[in-house]
Amino acid sequence: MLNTFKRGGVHPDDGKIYAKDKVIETPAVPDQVVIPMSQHFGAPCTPTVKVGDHVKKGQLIGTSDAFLHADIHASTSGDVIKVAPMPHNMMVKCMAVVIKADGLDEWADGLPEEHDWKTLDTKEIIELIKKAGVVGCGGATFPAHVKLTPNKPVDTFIVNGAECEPYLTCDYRAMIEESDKLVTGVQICMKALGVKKGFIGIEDNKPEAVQHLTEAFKNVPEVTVLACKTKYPQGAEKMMIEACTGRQVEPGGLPMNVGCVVSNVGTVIAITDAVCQGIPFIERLTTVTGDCIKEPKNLRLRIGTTFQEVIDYCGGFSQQPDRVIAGGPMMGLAQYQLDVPITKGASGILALSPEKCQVGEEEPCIRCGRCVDACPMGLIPSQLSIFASCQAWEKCTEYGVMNCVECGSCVYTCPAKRNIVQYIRNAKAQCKAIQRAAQVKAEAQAKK
Amino acid sequence: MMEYFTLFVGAVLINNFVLTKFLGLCIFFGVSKNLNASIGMGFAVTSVITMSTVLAWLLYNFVLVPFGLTFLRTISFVVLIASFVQLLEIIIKKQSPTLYNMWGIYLMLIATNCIVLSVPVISVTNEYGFLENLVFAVGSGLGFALALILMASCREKLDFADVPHALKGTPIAFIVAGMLSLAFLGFSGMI
Amino acid sequence: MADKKGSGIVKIAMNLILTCFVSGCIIGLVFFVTGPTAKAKAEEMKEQSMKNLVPDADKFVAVEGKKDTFIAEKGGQKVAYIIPTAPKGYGGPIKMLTAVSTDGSVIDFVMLEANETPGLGDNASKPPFRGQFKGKKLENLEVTKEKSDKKHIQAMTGATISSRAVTLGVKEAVEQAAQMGGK
Amino acid sequence: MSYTFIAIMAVVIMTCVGIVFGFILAFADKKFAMEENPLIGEVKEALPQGQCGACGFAGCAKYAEAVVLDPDVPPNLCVPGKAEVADIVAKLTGKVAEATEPKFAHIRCRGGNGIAKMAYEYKGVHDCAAAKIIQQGPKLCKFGCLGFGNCVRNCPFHAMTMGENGIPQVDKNLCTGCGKCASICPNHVIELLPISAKVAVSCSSKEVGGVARKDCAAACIGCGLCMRNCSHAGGVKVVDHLAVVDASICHDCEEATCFAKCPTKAIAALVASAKKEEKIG
Amino acid sequence: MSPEAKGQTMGKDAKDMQDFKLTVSSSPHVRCTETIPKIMWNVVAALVPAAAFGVYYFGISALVNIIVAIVSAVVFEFLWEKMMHKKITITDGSAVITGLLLAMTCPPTLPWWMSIIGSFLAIIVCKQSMGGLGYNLFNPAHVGRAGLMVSWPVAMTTWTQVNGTVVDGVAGATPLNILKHGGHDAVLQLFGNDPGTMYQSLFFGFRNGSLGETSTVLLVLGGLYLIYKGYINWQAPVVMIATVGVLTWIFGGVSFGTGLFSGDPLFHMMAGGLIIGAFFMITDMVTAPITLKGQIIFAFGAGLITVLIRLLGGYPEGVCYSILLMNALTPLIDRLVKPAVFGEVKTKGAK
Amino acid sequence: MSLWKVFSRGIIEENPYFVLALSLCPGLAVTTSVVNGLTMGLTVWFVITSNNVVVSIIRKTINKKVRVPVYITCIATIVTCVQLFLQAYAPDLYKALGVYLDLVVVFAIILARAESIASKNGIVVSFLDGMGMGVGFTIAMIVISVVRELFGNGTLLGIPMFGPTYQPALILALPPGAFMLIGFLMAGLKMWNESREKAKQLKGSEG
Ligand SMILES: Cc1cc2nc3c(=O)[nH]c(=O)nc-3n(C[C@H](O)[C@H](O)[C@H](O)COP(=O)(O)O)c2cc1C
Ligand SMILES: Cc1cc2nc3c(=O)[nH]c(=O)nc-3n(C[C@H](O)[C@H](O)[C@H](O)COP(=O)(O)O)c2cc1C
Ligand SMILES: Cc1cc2nc3c(=O)[nH]c(=O)nc-3n(C[C@H](O)[C@H](O)[C@H](O)COP(=O)(O)O)c2cc1C
Ligand SMILES: Cc1cc2nc3c(=O)[nH]c(=O)nc-3n(C[C@H](O)[C@H](O)[C@H](O)CO)c2cc1C
Ligand code: SF4
Ligand code: SF4
Ligand code: SF4
Ligand code: SF4
Ligand code: FES
Repeated sequence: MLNTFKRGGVHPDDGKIYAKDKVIETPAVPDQVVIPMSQHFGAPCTPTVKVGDHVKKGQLIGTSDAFLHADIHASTSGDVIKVAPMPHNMMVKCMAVVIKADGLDEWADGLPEEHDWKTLDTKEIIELIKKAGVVGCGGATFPAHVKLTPNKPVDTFIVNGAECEPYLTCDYRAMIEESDKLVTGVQICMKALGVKKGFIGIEDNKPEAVQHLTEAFKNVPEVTVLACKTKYPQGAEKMMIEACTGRQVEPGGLPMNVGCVVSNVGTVIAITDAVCQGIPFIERLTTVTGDCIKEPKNLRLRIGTTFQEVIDYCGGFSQQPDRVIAGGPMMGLAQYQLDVPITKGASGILALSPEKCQVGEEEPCIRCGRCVDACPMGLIPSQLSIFASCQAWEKCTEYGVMNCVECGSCVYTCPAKRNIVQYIRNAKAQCKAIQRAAQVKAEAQAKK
Repeated sequence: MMEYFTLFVGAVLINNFVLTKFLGLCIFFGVSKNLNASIGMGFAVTSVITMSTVLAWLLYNFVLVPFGLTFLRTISFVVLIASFVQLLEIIIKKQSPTLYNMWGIYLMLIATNCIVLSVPVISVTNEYGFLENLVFAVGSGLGFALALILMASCREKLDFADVPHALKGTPIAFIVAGMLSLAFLGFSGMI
Repeated sequence: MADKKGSGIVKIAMNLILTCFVSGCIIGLVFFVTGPTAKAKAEEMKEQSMKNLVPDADKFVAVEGKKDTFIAEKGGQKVAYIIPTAPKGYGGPIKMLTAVSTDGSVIDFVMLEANETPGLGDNASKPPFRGQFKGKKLENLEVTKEKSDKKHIQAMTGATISSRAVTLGVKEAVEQAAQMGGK
Repeated sequence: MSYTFIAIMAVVIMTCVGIVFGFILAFADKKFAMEENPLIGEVKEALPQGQCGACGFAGCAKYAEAVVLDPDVPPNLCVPGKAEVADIVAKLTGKVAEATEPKFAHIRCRGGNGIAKMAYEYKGVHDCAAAKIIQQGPKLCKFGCLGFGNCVRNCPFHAMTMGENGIPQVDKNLCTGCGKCASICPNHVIELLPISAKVAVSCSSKEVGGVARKDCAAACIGCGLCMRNCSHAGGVKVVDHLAVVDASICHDCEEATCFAKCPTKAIAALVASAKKEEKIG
Repeated sequence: MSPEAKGQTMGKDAKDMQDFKLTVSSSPHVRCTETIPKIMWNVVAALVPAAAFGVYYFGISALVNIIVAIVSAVVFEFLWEKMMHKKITITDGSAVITGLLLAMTCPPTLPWWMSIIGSFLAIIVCKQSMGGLGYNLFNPAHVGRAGLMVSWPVAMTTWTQVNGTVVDGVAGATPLNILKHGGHDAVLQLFGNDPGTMYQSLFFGFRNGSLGETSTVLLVLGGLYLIYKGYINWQAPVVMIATVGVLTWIFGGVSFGTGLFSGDPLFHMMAGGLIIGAFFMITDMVTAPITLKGQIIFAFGAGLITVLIRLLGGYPEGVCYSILLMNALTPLIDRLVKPAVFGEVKTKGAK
Repeated sequence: MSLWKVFSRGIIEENPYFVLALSLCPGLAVTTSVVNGLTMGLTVWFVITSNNVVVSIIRKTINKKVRVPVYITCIATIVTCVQLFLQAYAPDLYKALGVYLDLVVVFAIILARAESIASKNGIVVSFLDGMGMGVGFTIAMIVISVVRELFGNGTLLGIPMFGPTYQPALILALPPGAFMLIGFLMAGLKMWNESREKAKQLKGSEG
């Protein structure tokens, strides 16, 4: 049997044909970039530049004192023309630095600077990654330097090459086209973590990638390239860990609790760039696809390029889309404005026609249990959605709402077309608020 | 032996006190809003019925019958049970707060409830012997507990259902009880 | 201190004692007034129900050692036995009284206490079914569903169990009567 | 046994029963007497002792205990006791709000259908909080009422209805000022106003004027005309591009003038409700 | 971005873009093609062969009953939803299933007005009073049937006279009825004392009984179709039928004095409403537990109670009541039987 | 509250059966025929009224520690007297009501009214309250029993109403139908009470 997670999962139409075989392209630098100060999990950065400043490519333009943050760098050279709240693909509006490109695309002083990663020690590697502002490309945008300094013993590093989201293909292309960097990156990460075992988990609907990487890692025996069963959400990190190692992360736990660290393909490549050449995280791979995009492509994009420009580069819309999504169709966020910028976490731009994304009208749950069968986390999504719609927050907690990874498998499979994930996200927010309120109350009481 | 078994099963399932004899409905509808409460209540009812039925049986057969005072049945039973339960409650409250919280709190609710009075009354009218009386009492109590727990779990689920406004609360509980008793009819004729 | 506590107890207890005393008085009084009437009424009802069973008897003599069993007499002549049985029906035991004439044929029966379904098994106490029993002998007391079979007892539609039970009760009574007659 | 004998026995037995149980109970009561919060006893007194469990507690005693000890248990749960009992319990437990000026809920948004522009077509759960999670709600204005009626559904007194324009409306006669709606609104669109309030701002947008106006025809654009037209200095201020009424100053205002010049009518005079007037007087 | 690239695209500047409104909904943005009506109508389709056989076998009155039950169920649903200002859902097929199943579990000769009252009990009293599709605690069709059974037991146990077929002349009783009152030999006698004929008749449906319950083979085929489509689990029907088989094999002969392990499991498995109950009624997702484990417990309990009623109870058949009783237990099962949360068991074991 | 209100609230607004939902058992157990239902209603009526009066007389002399047992004794005395009278003068009815006659003693509504009204009010109020509750209870019994006897048995007061071809819906005579019927009756009264309330409010706010 193929490696996979045991419970749940669904098989949505993968839609990868649109961009699967499109070689990565790099469009010209845009006239202007909008760089939001919040592109990572953690505290937002504060701009270190002001209107009128001239900045160069790779120059630090935002940072924070908080432990959990990732520095932000200019993605091209030019003049800062605005520091103000601007549209953002994840949070409607966010403080951003707008740079009018001067077209020279000059590197900041001393960049790029070559290093031989083999001579660096762990601390130096981490410092380089931190300086480059690398965050996870898999979606959660967790600062990579934090992830690579776990405070529990770990023994396994896993590269998540599942790319289980339908339509998206940038990880796939990266695995084929940038396998050298991947090989280096994996070794860097393993060195930084001090682990001896590595896995690369790839869904078996990408046989070329499996083949290619098996070849590439021939000389790195401690790394195993694993073909996993094609089943959404194979790429969710808990599922990936189970598929690779058979270990299960307990509810509320982190991968390091079972001795693992999981990183996305793109992250590893970015780490290679950061460590070997000192290049900050200023561009990323993004898939632009969907049945409404004239020419679907895999692109290497500067952070701050707007969706509109990217779509235009791909020939614009072939038909009027019903939805434009940042990310994949299962977990991505639908956009209503196209002047939002590409951020560090933007793995895809998806334009779908009404036929492809019929969500249907929500009806009462008929308790068919399909969602229960589909949930990889062993929850009862139908009950959660009902409790949440009745605002029974304690019940939600009792039924483990916090364990939901919002993968959307339940919603995908529900014949009643219930927006379970939306209910759950609301419930999570409310439960957290209640918890916080209780905490505050307890603290106040303790003070008394 | 068999007849005791028959009597027991009959009291639990076939002639279930709530669903076919309509006794103890006030608590049945009052307490079935919450599953945990209903479990405590079921336990409390069973034990109180058992104890008070035994006491009432003794009182009836050793005091009332010899003096031809069977017409004092009702009043003496009710005073006996009310006092006994109150005594029990007072003692438990003092002696064991945990036990009190588990089922003591339900005691006063049932002290003057018709199921607790009717079991002894039915038992003496049917002229049960001591052991029969005991089996009957335990069976009736368990039957009540069963119906109560089923009902509570159903109602907890209905809390999240789109029940029409007018039917919310006790009315829909009655309808559910009707369906429960319809289902329990399946056991009829078994004995 | 102790004294005070004691008096508190007595005081509280007195409340209940007095109430019980008064209530005992009232009930005693009411019983004294109604008791005889109730007894007479009960006797009368029993007499009446037996009279209904055996209309031409004028006296009912209880049989020693057998509860609720009577011998109906007419002018000192034994005419019938009245025998209680309790066959198992659809909803539990059916308590019934059967009148059996001295020649062993059924006169009539009544259901005293039964838990049969109203409108179904309960109909056993009503004419179309009950009427069939008159004059039937031991060998005829079998239930049949054959419409043409007039010799035996026709089952009530939808209540075969009750029909069987009642018939069985009557049959037992006839058997007992035969024993007593033989005595 | 004669009837006389039986009747006398009835008296004797009943008296015996009385003696036995009277003493047992009285004794047990003394012996096992428990310290009890006297207030609980008083509340228990006030309850009907139906032991019906309709309050959701296991009997009157339990409810009395809960209502005294737990500040979150309301005094009006006893169904058979109805309002009278609720009043008594409320008084005993001090759970009535002190006699402050009654308040009512005011909706600080007029961006109903066709007035506030929509950013996108929303498909999903009809719940304000849930709709806010994705892209802050379907209106271009991210401050106003989302219009899915969480407040309406949660008003315990059925004082709210969803207006045809997609903005909830408050029936001032029914509103008790409990504030449940205000606490549930994810955009904090609802504020509680004292019923003597004379003017109110019906907008929550902190967007700068131009944007606010583009997003919604009824928005407060923060122009400050109200501020300048206020007859009592400082009755209205513009904070974050939004007019804010200072109730403490407005309280004494007889003839409100501030709202007259508002170009979008975002600030307006309130019509006092007849019933509420009575309550104060 | 290069100017010439811009020129070629449609919707070249941002202003144009905002001309059309995009849709925003919560993730995921793609959904499977399954819908409630699709599931329901497939169930109807799976039931049609057995119902059609009923019409062929029992004649026109069966057809009338089916039509009356379905139409009245749909009309009641429509009227209630209209009255309550709810969304009209009569096209989703659930009321059709209820009506159809009600008719299929009643005698073919049932007076038509009783079918209407049965539909009323099913749709209004059972289903809509608890909130409509998805909220009812009890199987509506069975509530309708059980209600009719207590109301008019005579009509509900009056079986047809079928002429010109194998069971000619044994009108007025179903095999289970005969078993209850006459013992196993009487049943065999019915089929000419040939067990082969008996099993054959039971298998193909040439026997007396409720309108749609007789044809084992067609019902099983319908059930297999639903299993194939993934609408029902195979475990539940199998467990229920197996439970009945095993228990009747062990205890079925006791009351005829032949001792343990002398029952006729094949007969019990094919007689009565077991097959239709196992494939179409305990699988009603609304009234059964939501987890597979729960469904298996449900099926086992239903089988157990069925046997209890068949062997000991006042009724010859117990499927209807056993399912209703298990429906009552469903909320409890759902509370107690939950799937293992990811990671929970493993860590417990490890630590 | 006016005395009329004291009396009349028991009939609809605070109907002890349908609204307060107290003493539910008799409404199902003895309502298979109108005669039985009516007798039970009248019995309760009598007991609740006389007990209210008795309690309001003795309320000042009772120590509150033994209040409940004393009240119960009062009720039980009255009920026993009723039993004795029925036994003597209407033995058929006595038999028909069976164990439920004993149970009148523990009907929550009687104790509840004794505690909440009679132990705090004078004779007149207690009496009127008892009367009102009694009427409300009796009406509830009658309504339920009329429906059940009429449709469940085809008769009213024992007289056939629909002719011999009528096939009674036994479900109404049996427990399931009784439960469901009362459920719907309760819902109906709830709807009615609410619409009346609303109408009152509307009037109030207009005036
Ligand atoms: C509050 C929080 C703290 C975390 N702390 C760590 C950490 O200390 N070490 C680590 O390796 N990852 C840490 N993570 C990252 C998670 O392991 C995971 O990579 C991240 O949540 C993204 O996962 P996803 O894309 O599957 O959602 C943390 C995540 C969260 C939410
Ligand atoms: C439902 C779900 C699906 C995911 N699918 C993928 C995926 O296909 N590929 C991927 O790299 N990360 C995926 N992730 C994110 C991973 O859980 C994890 O955050 C990521 O691999 C960590 O690497 P990063 O920190 O480098 O992003 C998914 C997360 C979830 C919750
Ligand atoms: C609610 C209900 C009550 C019943 N009551 C009785 C009854 O009192 N007596 C009886 O013999 N059968 C009763 N039955 C019917 C039996 O279950 C069984 O079907 C019947 O006795 C078979 O009789 P038949 O052979 O005449 O059809 C009742 C059925 C139901 C549904
Ligand atoms: C597999 C399956 C089985 C069903 N079985 C029944 C049934 O036994 N009785 C019924 O009334 N409806 C049945 N339905 C229809 C529907 O679920 C039913 O009307 C709901 O119980 C009403 O809320 C079934 C539906 C499906 C998909
Ligand atoms: S979104 Fe949450 S509940 Fe739904 S399947 Fe995924 S983990 Fe389970
Ligand atoms: S898949 Fe949908 S309809 Fe089925 S149980 Fe889950 S929420 Fe309910
Ligand atoms: S006021 Fe608030 S809660 Fe009410 S509808 Fe508007 S957004 Fe929702
Ligand atoms: S929730 Fe409270 S404050 Fe809001 S409208 Fe209702 S009664 Fe008024
Ligand atoms: S429990 Fe209240 S009357 Fe029976």
